[in-house]
Amino acid sequence: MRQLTGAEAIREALDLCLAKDPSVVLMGLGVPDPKGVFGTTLGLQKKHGADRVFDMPTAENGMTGVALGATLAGIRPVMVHQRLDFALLAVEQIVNQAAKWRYMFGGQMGAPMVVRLVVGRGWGQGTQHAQSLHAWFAHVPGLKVVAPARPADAKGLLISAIEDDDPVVFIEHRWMQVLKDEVPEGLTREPLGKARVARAGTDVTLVGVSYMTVECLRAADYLAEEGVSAEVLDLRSLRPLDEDAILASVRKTGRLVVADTSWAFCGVSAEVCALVAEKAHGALKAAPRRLGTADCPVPSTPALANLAYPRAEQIAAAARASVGLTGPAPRRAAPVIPLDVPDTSFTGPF
Amino acid sequence: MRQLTGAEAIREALDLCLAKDPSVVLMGLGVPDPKGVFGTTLGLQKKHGADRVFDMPTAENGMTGVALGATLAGIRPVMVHQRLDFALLAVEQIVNQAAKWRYMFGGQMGAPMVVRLVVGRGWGQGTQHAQSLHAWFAHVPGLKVVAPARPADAKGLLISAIEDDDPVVFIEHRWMQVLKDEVPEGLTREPLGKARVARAGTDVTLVGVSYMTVECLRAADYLAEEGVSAEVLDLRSLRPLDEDAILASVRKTGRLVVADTSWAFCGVSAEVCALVAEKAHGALKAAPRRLGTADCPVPSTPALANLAYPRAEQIAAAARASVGLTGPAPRRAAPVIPLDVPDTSFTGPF
Amino acid sequence: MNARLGLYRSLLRARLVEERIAELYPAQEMRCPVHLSIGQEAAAVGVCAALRPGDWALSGHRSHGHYLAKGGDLKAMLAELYGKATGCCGGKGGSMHFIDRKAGFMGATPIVGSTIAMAVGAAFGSRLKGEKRVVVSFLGDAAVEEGVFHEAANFAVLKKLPVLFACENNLYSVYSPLSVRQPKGRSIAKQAASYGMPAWTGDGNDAEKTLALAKKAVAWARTRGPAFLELSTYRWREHCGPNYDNHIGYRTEAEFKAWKKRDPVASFKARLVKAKLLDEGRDAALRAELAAEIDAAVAFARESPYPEPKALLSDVYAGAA
Amino acid sequence: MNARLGLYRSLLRARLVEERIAELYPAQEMRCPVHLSIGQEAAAVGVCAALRPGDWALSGHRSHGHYLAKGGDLKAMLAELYGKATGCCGGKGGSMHFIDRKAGFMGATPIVGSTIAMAVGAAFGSRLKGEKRVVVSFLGDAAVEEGVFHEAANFAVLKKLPVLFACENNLYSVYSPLSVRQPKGRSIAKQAASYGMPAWTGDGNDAEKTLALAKKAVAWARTRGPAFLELSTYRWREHCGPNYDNHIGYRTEAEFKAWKKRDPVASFKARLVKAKLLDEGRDAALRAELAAEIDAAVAFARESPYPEPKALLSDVYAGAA
Ligand SMILES: Cc1ncc(C[n+]2csc(CCOP(=O)(O)OP(=O)(O)O)c2C)c(N)n1
Ligand SMILES: Cc1ncc(C[n+]2csc(CCOP(=O)(O)OP(=O)(O)O)c2C)c(N)n1
Ligand SMILES: [Mg+2]
Ligand SMILES: [Mg+2]
Repeated sequence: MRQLTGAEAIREALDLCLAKDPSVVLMGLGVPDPKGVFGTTLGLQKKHGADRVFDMPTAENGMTGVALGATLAGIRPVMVHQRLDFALLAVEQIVNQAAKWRYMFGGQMGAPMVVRLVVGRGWGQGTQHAQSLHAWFAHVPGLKVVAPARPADAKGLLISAIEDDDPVVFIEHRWMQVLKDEVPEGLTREPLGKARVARAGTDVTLVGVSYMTVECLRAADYLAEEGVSAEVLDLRSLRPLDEDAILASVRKTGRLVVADTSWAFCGVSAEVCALVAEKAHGALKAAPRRLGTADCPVPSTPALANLAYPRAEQIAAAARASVGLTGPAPRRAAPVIPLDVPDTSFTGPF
Repeated sequence: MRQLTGAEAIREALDLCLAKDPSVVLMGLGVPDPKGVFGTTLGLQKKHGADRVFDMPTAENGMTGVALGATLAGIRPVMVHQRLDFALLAVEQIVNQAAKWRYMFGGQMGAPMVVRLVVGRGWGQGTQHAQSLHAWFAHVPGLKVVAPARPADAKGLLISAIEDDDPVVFIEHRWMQVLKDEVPEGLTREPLGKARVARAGTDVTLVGVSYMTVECLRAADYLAEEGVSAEVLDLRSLRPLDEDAILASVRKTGRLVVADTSWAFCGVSAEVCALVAEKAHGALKAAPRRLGTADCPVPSTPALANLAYPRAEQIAAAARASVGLTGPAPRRAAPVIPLDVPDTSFTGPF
Repeated sequence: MNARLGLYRSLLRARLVEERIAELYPAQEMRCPVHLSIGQEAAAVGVCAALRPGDWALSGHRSHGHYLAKGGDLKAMLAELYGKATGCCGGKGGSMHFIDRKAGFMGATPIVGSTIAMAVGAAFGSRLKGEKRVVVSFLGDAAVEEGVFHEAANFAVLKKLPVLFACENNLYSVYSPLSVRQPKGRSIAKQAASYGMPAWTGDGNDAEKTLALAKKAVAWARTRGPAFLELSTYRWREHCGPNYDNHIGYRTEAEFKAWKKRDPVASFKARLVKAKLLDEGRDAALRAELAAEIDAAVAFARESPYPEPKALLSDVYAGAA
Repeated sequence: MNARLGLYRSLLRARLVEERIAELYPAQEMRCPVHLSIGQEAAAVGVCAALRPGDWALSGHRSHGHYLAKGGDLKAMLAELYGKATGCCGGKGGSMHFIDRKAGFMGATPIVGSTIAMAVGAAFGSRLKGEKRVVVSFLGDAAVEEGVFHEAANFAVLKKLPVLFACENNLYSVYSPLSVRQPKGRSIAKQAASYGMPAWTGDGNDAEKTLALAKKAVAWARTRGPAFLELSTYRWREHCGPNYDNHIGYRTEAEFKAWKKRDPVASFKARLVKAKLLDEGRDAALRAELAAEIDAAVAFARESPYPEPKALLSDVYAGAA
């Protein structure tokens, strides 16, 4: 199958949805600019017209209200923010209004809109350009939240999100955008609310949120070297959460490690552990373990930022402890690329 | 000891802090008006002057930035929002800015400010006046979050919050404001970060968040009638969380029920369960149970809103199941007051 | 019916409905906050009378008058206040979340200023869909202080959208006078004009004058882009709830009385009587007719069933139970 | 030093520092985004020259010029870009979070518009503390679109606070021209004036003219309340990063060239030469002196240690490790 980057996959999803449904519009700061939101919107204004694909004033809150208001007329807006952090200005509209739009009017209305939130990481982004507050949105009934970890899911979930009749928060990790992987052609959909077994295994369940799935897969490789069979579950959807998939996996493996792109405290990894404790009491042979970003803002300097993110090594270490491997981990060659970029082609500044 | 309502206790805390430290200022919509933010600010402008106790434009976001900016000059602002929901407009300033103000400048700065967020409940408040998003703030390093359940703690925690050098989100439940209870005189402090054993017990731990502690205490009474000894732990502080207190209690009782004023999903109750699973694996003799508001926005009509909140009956039922009581619960007289008010003196409209 | 009489009927109806609400509220059967627009009816009625059927309106916490003037269903309104399944939101909204899609009243929500942006978006979306529709955003004097007004107004002017911002300046936000919120002497309309749209000020207690202005503004909005109306008016009763509250100290009885003299209903009635379009007899008949309608709506609301418990978890997502 | 020469030195220094950053950036040792103000130095320098030592400034993402003009420490600045423990934020901030408390540069953070409110708050707090201080808020042409500008400006005018809003209008927000963000022909300064404060427009590429305007505005702010300056200028290089980007299509090479002709450094130099205050020799000497200072700062930054791992979890709360 042909390979696309995450950004290309997203662009394709947008292009197909814009082509299919004239009600779909795409808006956000920089959408039609030469960089095209990390390449995800390139050429779309030219193809679908400036009425439907457009830039906007720097006014995240008001413009989110504009997007929601447009749904009253049957428009299905896709809004993008180049950093999740900027959308904190818009949570009033997203959480008070859009999330409740159907409920508070007794089901007569609906808010079919997608809010794409790009999560930054690396290259010294710093405290206000690297937050991943998906747990906030997942906390809120009325919203759906997805967080793809690979290009095919980015495409399939985005199409499903755009076609969905409820507001969907689409968590788009900056490092997922640069991953290259197989992506099917055409209007392919991935269901909202379903996790994906990214790798089957029997000894320990590694649950990945967003980009952390990539690290979980690397950790599974490390663990395999030691004969530990790790199952990697890519959550993909954070609300609704695929409880069945999580419970089935931990009932099989009896061990759980959850890796998140945000803080563990009151985060999605807490929810996963709580769910397992509540609904699969006794299934775990060892304590579950959570790995999130360090309990501090993400600092700019690579000397510290590199320490803030859980990496495959730590995930593997948690899994080793969980299965009772107590000896030292096998020594591995130091990583060849700097830790603050997803790969060597990434040279900043964003 | 004399008795005060929660609102009176808060007013006293504010009054004492304003008197003690000329850097403290109190701001918010309606602060000097005749209702005085549910009575919590009555008379304070007259006593401490219009420079330090003042109303503001309807501009939650900008005014939070103003409060943060005032800290640069050594001011210690206390800001109040009559509903937490209104402060969603201000999360950019609270979470991107204030929470990181110390960290991002390498420790040179600090944001000694308190944001009081009143959580609404009852009398048909509806979807946009009854949210309790404390889990959001608790998720964020750099913030402290407290949620008192009784007047004495409201006073002691507020004084500690005002004296603290970091931004503190003070979750002020509307129904706590009308509780009447013993409150010590003078500048009494309760430590940020410490839970409180509201009732000692041996068979099951009931963890209460904010007003839910009141319901837990009622549930403990019910359970006592059946010979079940419930320990009620009032979390009081959500960040930092008093892990030791939680772990000590569940290690003793082996059973855990957590009741929260917000949604369970990705909420504080998830964190408590995850913590116990991680750090006290095997200590629980039964699955932990979470009770939060129903997984929907809080509707206006009492016919539905009454079903949205966990009450003592459900908490007791969860605890009964947890200790293995399988028979029907003893019949209890129907409550004499309507369920959408804290007591009969409360007649709306807010 | 004569158009002027129609306007009067609309005014009187809003008044009588809300007076009935105020009368019934102490029975504690309407268990939700109510923000009455008594005293401000002419603004709502005058603006809505300038609209075409396909036009839309959105509002905020104080939306009773707007809902009624736009043609919202009275029974569904009262049932909503009583929290009933037959309410305009099935009981889920209460007083602060009115809607009547058929009437083009496309929603009210009580976060100050938020629906301003939605109104602008609705106009934007309507234009994209090729619909010639004006959307009215009803807002208060406090709402213009919110950043969302600034952001929405900028976009509306940028895109020349068919929006009418109808601002009822009643001098207060809850109990806070303008003086603690906006600089002395600064005109809301003038500041709105600085965004690049025409802005008019008018007497929001005079339905006919408001209608005349609104006609101009709506015509502008329909063809040229956004317009702004600042309508001065006054809320008679407490910010939220059924009572008078001039004694509590945030405003004077004298101020209230001065405004009460300019009662939008009574003064219009006097004008119609003078114009021989109305007399006491016809007025009494009209009141009786409206009272009967209100009686029926109240009875409907009170007799309607509460929503079933299962409704608690419905309408969270499309298609779900 | 002659005041005019001092101004020139300040301009030139900002230019040379940033050119050095642009030169060194491709080595990938400064691993953080950089928003260079090359081309816009005169605005920063002119405004800061009008301030007293006790005055403060805050800024946003593009703060290098403001930081330097306000007297921020050069070594600490470069060390911050290199992510070092000796940086002005101990490496935790990077280019988008500069601060130098001693110099009165009280912080820059990169959420567009957010520090506007803080600047207003700092002025408010300073007055409460009895300090006679003017606070400058540096902002861009996009920042005025944010609701926070509206809210902060209203409060500043309401309370007559000593704030100067210094808006550098460089025509773009990232790659988005004003035309997609603000209505055609609407003046930022005029709209700002509608809040009730004096607003001036000026040539932001001319340090002396800017200084003259800023003096007026600062004097007003110190005694009468907020003031607004709209300074037209132009960013030479890409929005973020060290390169030129006129080829990518959001603006024309011709536009860039026209602005480059109005180089704030070269044109001021020419003026000083004409006034016989400067000649090539003295200019070269000045450049050499500045280059040496920059060499030393770069060396300092490169040789400084990274923060210790334990710094990751320090500074989250007061008093904690
Ligand atoms: C964002 C937000 N802040 C505060 C409130 C509380 N509040 C409810 S109504 C109101 C007054 C608004 O005043 P105005 O816009 O003038 O309308 P009026 O009540 O006078 O009709 C306020 C502040 C709110 N609902 N939303
Ligand atoms: C709230 C917010 N939205 C978007 C961004 C992304 N962003 C960074 S700089 C910038 C441009 C701002 O333009 P302007 O204020 O004119 O300043 P300039 O870059 O031209 O100096 C934008 C949109 C941001 N940092 N914050
Ligand atoms: Mg008002
Ligand atoms: Mg600009």
